[in-house]
Amino acid sequence: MQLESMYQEIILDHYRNPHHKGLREPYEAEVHHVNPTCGDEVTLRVHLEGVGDDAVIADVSYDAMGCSISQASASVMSDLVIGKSVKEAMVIQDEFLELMQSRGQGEPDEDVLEDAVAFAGVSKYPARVKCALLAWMAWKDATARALGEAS
Amino acid sequence: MQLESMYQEIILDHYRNPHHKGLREPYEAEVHHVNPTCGDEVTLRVHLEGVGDDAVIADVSYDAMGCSISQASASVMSDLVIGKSVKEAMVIQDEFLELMQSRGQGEPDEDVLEDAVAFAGVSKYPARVKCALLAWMAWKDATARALGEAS
Amino acid sequence: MTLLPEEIKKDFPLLSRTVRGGRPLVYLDSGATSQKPVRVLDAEREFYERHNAAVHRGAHLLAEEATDAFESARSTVASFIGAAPGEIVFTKNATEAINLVAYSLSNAATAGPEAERFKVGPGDEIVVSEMEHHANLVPWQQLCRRTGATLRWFGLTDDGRLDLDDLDELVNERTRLVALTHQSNVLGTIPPIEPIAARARQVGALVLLDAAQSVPHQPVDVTALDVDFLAFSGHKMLGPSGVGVLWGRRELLEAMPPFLTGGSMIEVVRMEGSTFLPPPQRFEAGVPMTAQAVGLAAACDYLTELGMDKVHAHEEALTAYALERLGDIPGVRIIGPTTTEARGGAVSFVVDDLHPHDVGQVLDELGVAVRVGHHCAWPICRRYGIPATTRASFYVYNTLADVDALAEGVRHAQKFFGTV
Amino acid sequence: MTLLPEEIKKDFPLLSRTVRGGRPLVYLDSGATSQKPVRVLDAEREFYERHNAAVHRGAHLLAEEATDAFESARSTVASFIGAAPGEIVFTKNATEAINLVAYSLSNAATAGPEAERFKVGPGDEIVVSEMEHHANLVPWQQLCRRTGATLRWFGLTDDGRLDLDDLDELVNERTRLVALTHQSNVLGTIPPIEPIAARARQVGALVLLDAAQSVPHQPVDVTALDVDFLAFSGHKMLGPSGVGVLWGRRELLEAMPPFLTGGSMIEVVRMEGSTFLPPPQRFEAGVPMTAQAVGLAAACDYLTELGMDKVHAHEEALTAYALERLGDIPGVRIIGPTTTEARGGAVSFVVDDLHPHDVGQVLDELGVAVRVGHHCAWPICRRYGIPATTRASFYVYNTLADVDALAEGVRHAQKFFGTV
Ligand SMILES: Cc1ncc(COP(=O)(O)O)c(C=O)c1O
Ligand SMILES: Cc1ncc(COP(=O)(O)O)c(C=O)c1O
Repeated sequence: MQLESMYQEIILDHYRNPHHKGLREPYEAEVHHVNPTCGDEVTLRVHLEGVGDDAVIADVSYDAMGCSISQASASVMSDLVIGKSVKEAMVIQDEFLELMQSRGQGEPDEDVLEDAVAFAGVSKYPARVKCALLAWMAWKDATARALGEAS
Repeated sequence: MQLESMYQEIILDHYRNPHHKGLREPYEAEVHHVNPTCGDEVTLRVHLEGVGDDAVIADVSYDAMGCSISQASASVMSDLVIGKSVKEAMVIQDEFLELMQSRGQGEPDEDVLEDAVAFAGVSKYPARVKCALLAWMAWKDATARALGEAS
Repeated sequence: MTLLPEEIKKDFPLLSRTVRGGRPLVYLDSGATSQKPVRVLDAEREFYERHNAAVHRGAHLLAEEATDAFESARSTVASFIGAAPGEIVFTKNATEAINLVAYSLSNAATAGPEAERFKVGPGDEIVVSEMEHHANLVPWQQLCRRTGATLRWFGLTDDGRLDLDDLDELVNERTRLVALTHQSNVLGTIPPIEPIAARARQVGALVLLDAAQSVPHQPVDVTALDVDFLAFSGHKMLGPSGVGVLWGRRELLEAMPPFLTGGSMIEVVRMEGSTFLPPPQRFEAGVPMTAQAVGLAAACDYLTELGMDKVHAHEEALTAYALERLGDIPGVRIIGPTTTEARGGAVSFVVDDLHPHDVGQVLDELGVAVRVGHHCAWPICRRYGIPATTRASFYVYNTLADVDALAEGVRHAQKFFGTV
Repeated sequence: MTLLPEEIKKDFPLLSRTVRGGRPLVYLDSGATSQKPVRVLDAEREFYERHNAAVHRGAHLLAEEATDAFESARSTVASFIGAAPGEIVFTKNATEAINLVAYSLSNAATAGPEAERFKVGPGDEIVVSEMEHHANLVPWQQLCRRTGATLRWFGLTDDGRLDLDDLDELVNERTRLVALTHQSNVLGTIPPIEPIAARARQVGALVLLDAAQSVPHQPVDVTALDVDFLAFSGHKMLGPSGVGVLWGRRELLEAMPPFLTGGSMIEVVRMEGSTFLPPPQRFEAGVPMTAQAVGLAAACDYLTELGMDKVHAHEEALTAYALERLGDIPGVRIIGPTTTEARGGAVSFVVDDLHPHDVGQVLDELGVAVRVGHHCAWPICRRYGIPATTRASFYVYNTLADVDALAEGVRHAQKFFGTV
């Protein structure tokens, strides 16, 4: 059974007990993203401290509706990026994106991705890759907007 | 060779020496018909004497551009209908239409169709049936209009 | 069962394949697209290998044969729904068929006096329902945007039926067209067309049915339905992809302005302007989906031989069984009617504490192909306050054992995620 | 010859059939539609028998495979013309592709600020030419009718070329779009795109090429052509019927309002209104012609293996020979360029005192399939004062012997009708 390789315990844990969930103040940017094929939605806020690439991600808060993969991914993502500089977080995002596009062939760097390595199995299922990326894309969009407003 | 069955001598004669060709006065109705697939055109006038079905077709005159089949058909048609009553001519038209739709299976009545029996071979070629019918349809249309105006 | 699905399955090469590590395929996604019998594939291939040519454009033998094949496909499709061949317009799918009507209405504004009766503008209303597929909703939203007309809609009752309480108010003197699904692809619901069509007649509104899910699954006769337009797709009724149908009442098609323009739909072309052929050619610009029309006719023949009454009865039996088996599972809730009355074989459901994507994933792993999401009818999800559903949909080749596999798969998903 | 047409013919089942009492078929009507190699038919069938499902709509294995097949077909087609996959929109034929752009321009009027730059209205001009196929003429006539814009056109020189004398006057500050054939289906002419596109750039006009006859017959690279849109059909390039392509520059597609609307092209749908996906999905409403896109990709692969340079050289050789053989016949006049310079392989001609229909009939009787009539480009006939032409058009499977059969057939027709 391949199910276990997709739904690793880490993913199910984050799904059942999502971290950083709920919309909080303060924030510089809020975005709403949807997955048009299934209707999954996320509203996500970013709060930065500092300017430009060196700004620190002080908080990521979100409200999300969706499957286990999209929920767990939002939780893992916020764990990973909160406290990092935008520059560092973008590296993680790139690495995660690459893993998701690897069609099961990726060799994730656990030092960079931490819990997010658990999503390696998802990359074998093209239709679910969008679920795993939903919150990441929302975060990237919100961060770009927050930086745009700061400049 | 099947060509001879389509291009009977009668047809080629009418093609080379079309009867009643040229636009003449007087007339009660003039129509312009085209064959949209090949661009063949006919402008046709009808001159009736009398009213209703019993009116006599005093003249059919036309100007036509097109292939041997459409030219010969216009010539044969005008030969056949001029001098007949509208009622009689409609019977001939029906008979001709039926022959053309017979896909080579029709048994034309030579007493009714006279020279037009020569078109039996054309009915085997669906793309050419429209050529053979062009002038007939124009005549029918013009006659209906002429009667409409008379009433 | 009325049909012998085990026998029928043998006609469908794809259904014998295995998935996900050798599991037999249980295909329960015919609502999205159906599989194709060998006969349909052979008909297309035979056309390409023997008769392929551009239709209505040539005088040589192949062109004659291709034109004959295409026009005889039109006749077959026409008979299948009790229509005349001249009322059948081939499109690429149901979506194009519906857009064709919507654009004809806005094109009427600049199409001259003949098209006057189709003109739509501010103050006019178009009526749809909350259970429409996006294909029968967005084109009307866009028509309203282009013309300034207003979109209104029937709501839904809690048990998945059209709410007709407001019928007389909703469909009124301002209504120009009522566009309704003939069978919901999510709820399975078959709305009562008669009272709606009667009311539309009363106020002089046109009626268009989205028959994408009805023509494949129930006997449909356009002379019995008192409506004006019907749209459906070939790929949902055992036919090829790339072909759909618009049926329209002859006198309407005669008066409607063209939509797509180009070759084969013109009468006379001058640089300064053009005139157009009568229907159906007026609406079929360009070289058409010839082989696909031929394939669709073969699909109609196949279904006719099975008998559409039997097809419907077969699906009713499967639906009844599915409603029962799924209904027995604690935590499963059917979205849509829970009996087979006025209902087709699309069965949507939600599972407590489980997202449809996750249910679908477990089923897929077990070889059971269902669809998850909003099924291109997002407003239904909003209406019932759910993010999405899992949908099983049946066809001639499905068996009771397929339904068992579905129910067992749902239980397995519950166990896997520990929700029971 | 550059290609080995006798070998190639073996890949095309239809070409081995006989016609009219056992005569071998000489197919010289590829300009209308091409025949299909076994590989294309197999690719379609393999898709139906193994991977058929609705694309972009499902999460099960078949849906994944079908989506992969469809998107990889998009990549193949994109490479074939040097484009990015995201710039390729699948349509049902070239005609729909051109209509898509024409309707996007009129839809811009009500589509919000993003689409502002596409708005067309009174005072604006659209420029075409007198050698356009109806598919690249009537949609622009209709656009002008919908919006009040003015249609203008390039005339033709006596030897079948575009008359560019008025270029700077015709394409001016009022010009919004220039829509031109990239290779005439009647005259064979390949117009000089460069100066026209340069002038269009200068005045800020868009350029659309009707590439229905160029992409199948010559190497086409959209990065080399400085244009905005390209439209072509699968069925003319060895692919299935029912699939065509619109290529558009990404930034334009991004800003263009949708045309056909429905499922798979939406982002969010509410009863009150909807938002749309980025291109290419925005322009692909409904279940697409999936198997046909897969077949078209197989056709691209086949042509790529032959080499488009060689395809072009092969046709040039056939055209040169045809111009020579036909030119030798007293009473035959070529309509279009009489040399192979800037010219493709559509050879139209008239025969003194013989109507094209009659020439075509004799040729058909001899097994030679050509097209007769106005070839969906009626204004060309008016321009040259002729009712119609006979047209031979060549492709990869044609031989010099096919040209001989044509020339002999024309002589036979002259003899039969006694005109020589
Ligand atoms: C030059 C040209 N443009 C456009 C078309 C239209 O192509 P289709 O009928 O496949 O849409 C054709 C072929 O008919 C053509 O030859
Ligand atoms: C009810 C309904 N209407 C319309 C459509 C649209 O059909 P297509 O995508 O084939 O155009 C579908 C299927 O997707 C449907 O289920």
